[in-house]
Amino acid sequence: MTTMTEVDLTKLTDRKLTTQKAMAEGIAQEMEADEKVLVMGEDVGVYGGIFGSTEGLLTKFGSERIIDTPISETGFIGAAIGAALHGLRPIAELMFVDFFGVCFDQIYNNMAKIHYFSGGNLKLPMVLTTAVGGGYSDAGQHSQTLWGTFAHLPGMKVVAPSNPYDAKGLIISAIRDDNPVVYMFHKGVMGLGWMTHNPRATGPVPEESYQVPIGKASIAREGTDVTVVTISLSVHRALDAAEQLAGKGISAEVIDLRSLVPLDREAIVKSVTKTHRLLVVDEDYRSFGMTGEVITTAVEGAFDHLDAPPARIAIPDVPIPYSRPLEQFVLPSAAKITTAVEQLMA
Amino acid sequence: MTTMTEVDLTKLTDRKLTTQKAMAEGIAQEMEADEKVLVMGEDVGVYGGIFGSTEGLLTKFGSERIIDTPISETGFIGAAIGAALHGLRPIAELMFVDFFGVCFDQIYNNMAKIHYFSGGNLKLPMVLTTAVGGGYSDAGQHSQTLWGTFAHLPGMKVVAPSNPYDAKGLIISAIRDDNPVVYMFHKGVMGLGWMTHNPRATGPVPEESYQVPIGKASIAREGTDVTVVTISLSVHRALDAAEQLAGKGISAEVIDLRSLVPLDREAIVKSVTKTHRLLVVDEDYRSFGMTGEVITTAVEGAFDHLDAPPARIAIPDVPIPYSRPLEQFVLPSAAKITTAVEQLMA
Amino acid sequence: MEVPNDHLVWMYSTMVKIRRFEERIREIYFEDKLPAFDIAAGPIPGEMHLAAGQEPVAVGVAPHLKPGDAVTATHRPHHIAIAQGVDLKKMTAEIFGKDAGLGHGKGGHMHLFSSEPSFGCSGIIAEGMPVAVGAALAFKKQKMDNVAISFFGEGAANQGAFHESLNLAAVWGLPVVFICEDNAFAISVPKATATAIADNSDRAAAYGIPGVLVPENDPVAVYEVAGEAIRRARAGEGASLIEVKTDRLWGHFEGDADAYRTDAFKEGMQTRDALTVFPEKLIQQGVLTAAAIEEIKTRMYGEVEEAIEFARSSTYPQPEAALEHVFA
Amino acid sequence: MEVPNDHLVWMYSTMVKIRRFEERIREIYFEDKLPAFDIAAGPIPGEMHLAAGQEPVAVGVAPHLKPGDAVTATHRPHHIAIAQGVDLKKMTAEIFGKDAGLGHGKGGHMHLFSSEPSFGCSGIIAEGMPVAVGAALAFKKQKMDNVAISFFGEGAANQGAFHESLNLAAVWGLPVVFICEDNAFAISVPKATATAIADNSDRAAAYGIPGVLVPENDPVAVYEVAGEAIRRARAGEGASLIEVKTDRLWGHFEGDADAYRTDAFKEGMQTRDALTVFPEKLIQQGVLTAAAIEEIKTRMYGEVEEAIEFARSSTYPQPEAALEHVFA
Ligand SMILES: Cc1ncc(C[n+]2csc(CCOP(=O)(O)OP(=O)(O)O)c2C)c(N)n1
Ligand SMILES: Cc1ncc(C[n+]2csc(CCOP(=O)(O)OP(=O)(O)O)c2C)c(N)n1
Ligand SMILES: [Mg+2]
Ligand SMILES: [Mg+2]
Repeated sequence: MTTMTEVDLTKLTDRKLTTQKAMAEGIAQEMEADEKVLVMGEDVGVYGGIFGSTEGLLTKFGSERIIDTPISETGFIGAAIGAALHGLRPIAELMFVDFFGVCFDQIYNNMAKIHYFSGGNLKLPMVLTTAVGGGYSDAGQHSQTLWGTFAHLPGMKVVAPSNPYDAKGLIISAIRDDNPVVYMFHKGVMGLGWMTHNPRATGPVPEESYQVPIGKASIAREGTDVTVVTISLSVHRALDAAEQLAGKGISAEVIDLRSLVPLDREAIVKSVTKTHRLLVVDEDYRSFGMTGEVITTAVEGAFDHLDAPPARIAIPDVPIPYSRPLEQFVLPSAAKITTAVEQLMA
Repeated sequence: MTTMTEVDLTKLTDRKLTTQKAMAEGIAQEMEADEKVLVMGEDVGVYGGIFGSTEGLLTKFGSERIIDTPISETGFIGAAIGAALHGLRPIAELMFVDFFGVCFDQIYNNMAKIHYFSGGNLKLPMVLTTAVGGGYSDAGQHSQTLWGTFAHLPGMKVVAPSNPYDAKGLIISAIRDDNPVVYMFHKGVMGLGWMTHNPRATGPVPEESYQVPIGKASIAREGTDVTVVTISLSVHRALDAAEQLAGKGISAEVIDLRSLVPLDREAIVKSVTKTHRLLVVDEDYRSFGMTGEVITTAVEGAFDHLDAPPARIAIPDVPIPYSRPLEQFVLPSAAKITTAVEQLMA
Repeated sequence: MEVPNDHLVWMYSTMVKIRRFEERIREIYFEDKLPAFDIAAGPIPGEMHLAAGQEPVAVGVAPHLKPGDAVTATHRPHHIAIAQGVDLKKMTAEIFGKDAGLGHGKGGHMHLFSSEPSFGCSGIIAEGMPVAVGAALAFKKQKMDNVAISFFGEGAANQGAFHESLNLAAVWGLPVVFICEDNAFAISVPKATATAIADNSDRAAAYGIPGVLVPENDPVAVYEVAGEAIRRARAGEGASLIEVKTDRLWGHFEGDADAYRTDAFKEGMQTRDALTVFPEKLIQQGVLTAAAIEEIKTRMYGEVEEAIEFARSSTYPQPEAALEHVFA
Repeated sequence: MEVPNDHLVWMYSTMVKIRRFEERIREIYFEDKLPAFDIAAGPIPGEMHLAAGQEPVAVGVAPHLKPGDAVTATHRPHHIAIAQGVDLKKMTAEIFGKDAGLGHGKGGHMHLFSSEPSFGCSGIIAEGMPVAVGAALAFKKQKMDNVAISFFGEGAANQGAFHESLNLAAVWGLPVVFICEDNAFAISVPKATATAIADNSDRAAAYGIPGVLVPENDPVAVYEVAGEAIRRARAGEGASLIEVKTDRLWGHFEGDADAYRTDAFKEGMQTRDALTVFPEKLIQQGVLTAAAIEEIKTRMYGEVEEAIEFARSSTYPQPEAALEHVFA
């Protein structure tokens, strides 16, 4: 487990980027370093990715390596698998994770299993990038995170950065990994000009290439009274809550999982052992997902240290509604986290 | 929560059927009662369903109502949705749940959400039947249960019977339900002549039509020392283990969830409150699935009653391997349950 | 096929209504979003896919529909819904996220569902195609003479669901008509780089059903071709595929800089805009006068304004209503 | 296309090897499963899809392949793998679930993966089609003159992945050849009730690529058509689609009562069995003598027996090995 503090010290930089630019920069640097890397997906070319994940890449690398595809996710993600088996290191972009249902067979049954079926003989160095998350009224087929669904099925690593530094370091690690990695970027952490302004979406990013390890959580904020485990945009919500809580004399430790597969169980157990209290915050559906897994991990590893039953905040098992008051009602928020922590401390 | 004891008393019958015949009988009775019910799927006609779920139905109801489809799961499951919106009550069979990846969009994004998107105005009375489970060396694309994946996503009920009585009662309830219901039948509970003989796959089934409530667990065996929560074929494994444990002086209560959505949380909490110990057994992948959800439910509802950290047995986050010793190593078994319970009691 | 005058007038009037609706939604969409555009803000948040330019497809089909017929549309649904006669007030209220909306605010602009007339749309490419096949199956099984219409974009014609739907409809002989709105672009991706052949109507041969190209964005041309396909379907003669070359006048969604289409291309669309060309023809043919056109505009604008007024003045759903309607 | 004699002899020999392999697997499959058939028992458990009857497709294609070419096959993969020269011992050991198998026993008969030659198969209908497209993409990007071959059944041609794969291959001009093995049935479902047109080769027109029908189950006919398609692909002229009318002699999987096919149909297949017809032709043409045929059989049977012996005498993987190879 690396702490942000360590990172900030070792990688001190004045250079600030949005998460979106950091991600695109990571891809560009890997494409420069390795001509086997290429990107395929809908609107990754002249459009630069609907959420900017491939901004500027077409100009830099041309249409031979930045390939706009038809709306054929089964076709082009399956093609990425074939290309990965035959010498390339493709990045395939699924525009919104919500679309996984039209192509999941290629992802979970093929991409994730070929290495295993081959008894380790074949390798699949590919990255599946995909946008996740809601909060801007894009309704039930464009607002899901679904990382619990991906993390449940073996054979693919699953990462989701919460900030520009991790976004660049994780995409580089994902591209260099010899395994399939699903890289989920929340639209709300990207720092896009056309989304609600999010100051945490801009931050220091070293110009040189670097990696953030897959499978390692980070301590986004240290604390002693309660552990808040979360990922992606909800790290921001948790940090906002932790600030509010600090004002009330409660010291919350915020763990940014960064990866769901592999899951850094040690980091969870260690923090809970210290704080004795756990809140899990997730923007995925509540049941049969991340919250249950993290709580179970804490119970398995720190049962005797828990002073109260762990609590959770997640989408309450309803599709994401469109209308603003409805959507805000089901999403995690700093206010909800603050309240839940206060209840945990009571 | 209904107990099997109650059921046996009220529905006393000498008539024994396999689970497969009980399921097919339930469909047949509903088709006789309601001409709007029809079945579509691959090999549901002259073949009678690869696992016999529609045995005899073609002869009884003809090819107008028992419809063999092309290998177009997106097409025919989507068509079932359209048909359900326009006056029919279709049953669509996905031959193996493992194939869900080619058609999941229609299932989780469309079937499961139309009622919600329409603000309750449109109803989708349809059933998706599908075979699950391994244990006979059918390898990694034909042996999964995946119920955790379905249960994680809101808008569809999810049931999985463990015995003939429930199989008939649940399929009838599913067909009569005005919501989409995913009905998952484990190949190992069907009592098929060409699978390893399973005495628990044959049992009393009343001839008349009856319902088993969706969302209610049953106590498959009462006990006082430890609660084993599970579903489908693993209920058999747990019952076998409970017998062995009884010989060692340990009284295990076995809860057959029967439904994952809605999940009978009350039944879990009630039993754990009584026994103070919990083991969850699942034939789905371990992480981000059923075991975490059930353990979290117990922790949320019975934290102060737990004398030991809850334990779990599930597929250890690997694809299901083909070779017998490998597959047996990853599957739950009575022996593993016995050992885990003994550890829990220590 | 002779087009009766009342149909011509209805088509034009409905085109006016659709265009006005899209223009007004566009204006309102930007309310409270500027100066720094924020997609989450304003009376209409989220993505907004408007169909200005594609009116001819919608109005050319609708006159052939009758009660009970089913329509499935796409992420760009307004023109189709309006032409089919979906309650404009409730539809607008849904787009505004209001409780009086078709889905009590749960669905939004990509998830408009109505039972009478039977209309549905979705945010996933080609998702509605199999659903239309299923509606047609239900009609056939219940011996009704209704038809199902599936609208989809030319980009959707490369999605697996297209293939499965057409094959199913053909092999089961179902009363369904597939109508491809070819606006030459799927977001920024031109058809030529995405689709291996020029005309999707030629793909009908892969299913042994009629495939007809409507080469111009003209309501009468659509009317004629759709009329024949719907007649066939109703008569039990099976499915058809139609491709209409049409124009998306604006960006893919509102806020799209639309930098991937050349100025020449955009000007071409303006020149041939059916909202200008069609009424001129109708005047020439003596079907309408300039005065009648003004009267139509006034009436249609009024209807649109009324719907918007209804939506604006409606209340938002209670937040906790988010928990309702997961199950019936 | 002239077929050189050594290719004729190779094709016949390989057909003999395949048939013998399938027959022996079939025998062994039933070991320890009877009298009450138990799919989980015996030296080869699980589902078993054998390709007896479909040898001509496999052997007609393989002579045109060269090192580095990629092949993807289906749930019925043995004939293709053997013809391509996948290590027979390792393949057999995999089918027996042994540690010496291609996948150390993890994959089994539906998941045979080899890197040299590059072969893969899968248990999901049409799953290998996009993968072949991707292999071809990699060849093109890396300026290699290799080709990818995707085999699939006529049932798979109604799966969305078929459509997406062909369109992608065509629009990107990739060196891939799609070969449909039309054995007229998808398990119990006859092609006629599942596929809207008679010949899938006609579907090539939907992608603007050549589509060729091989109307008889004859290795030479396949050889000629496949040769031309592979030549085109290698020369950078793009993708092709071929459909071969072939025969699945046995049930869909072992244990299948095969009650859905008439006796007449089954007898017809026996009569035209290429394993009988083809050697007769070769004798007539003076390519082979009866003695040579006997020699071939002895040799091929020997190879098969050796592979089976290897598999039988190999050890099972350690149970805990199940936990390895999830990640590299
Ligand atoms: C399965 C899926 N893939 C991708 C998208 C993202 N997407 C939304 S609209 C669109 C373009 C659709 O093009 P077309 O079908 O031609 O319709 P048009 O927008 O031109 O009306 C894309 C790629 C989606 N919604 N669903
Ligand atoms: C997506 C998917 N749907 C269904 C199946 C079940 N299934 C296995 S083989 C088969 C029939 C395949 O027919 P065809 O493609 O003609 O190949 P054949 O068996 O005749 O060689 C079916 C339906 C599957 N494996 N994958
Ligand atoms: Mg378009
Ligand atoms: Mg076949």
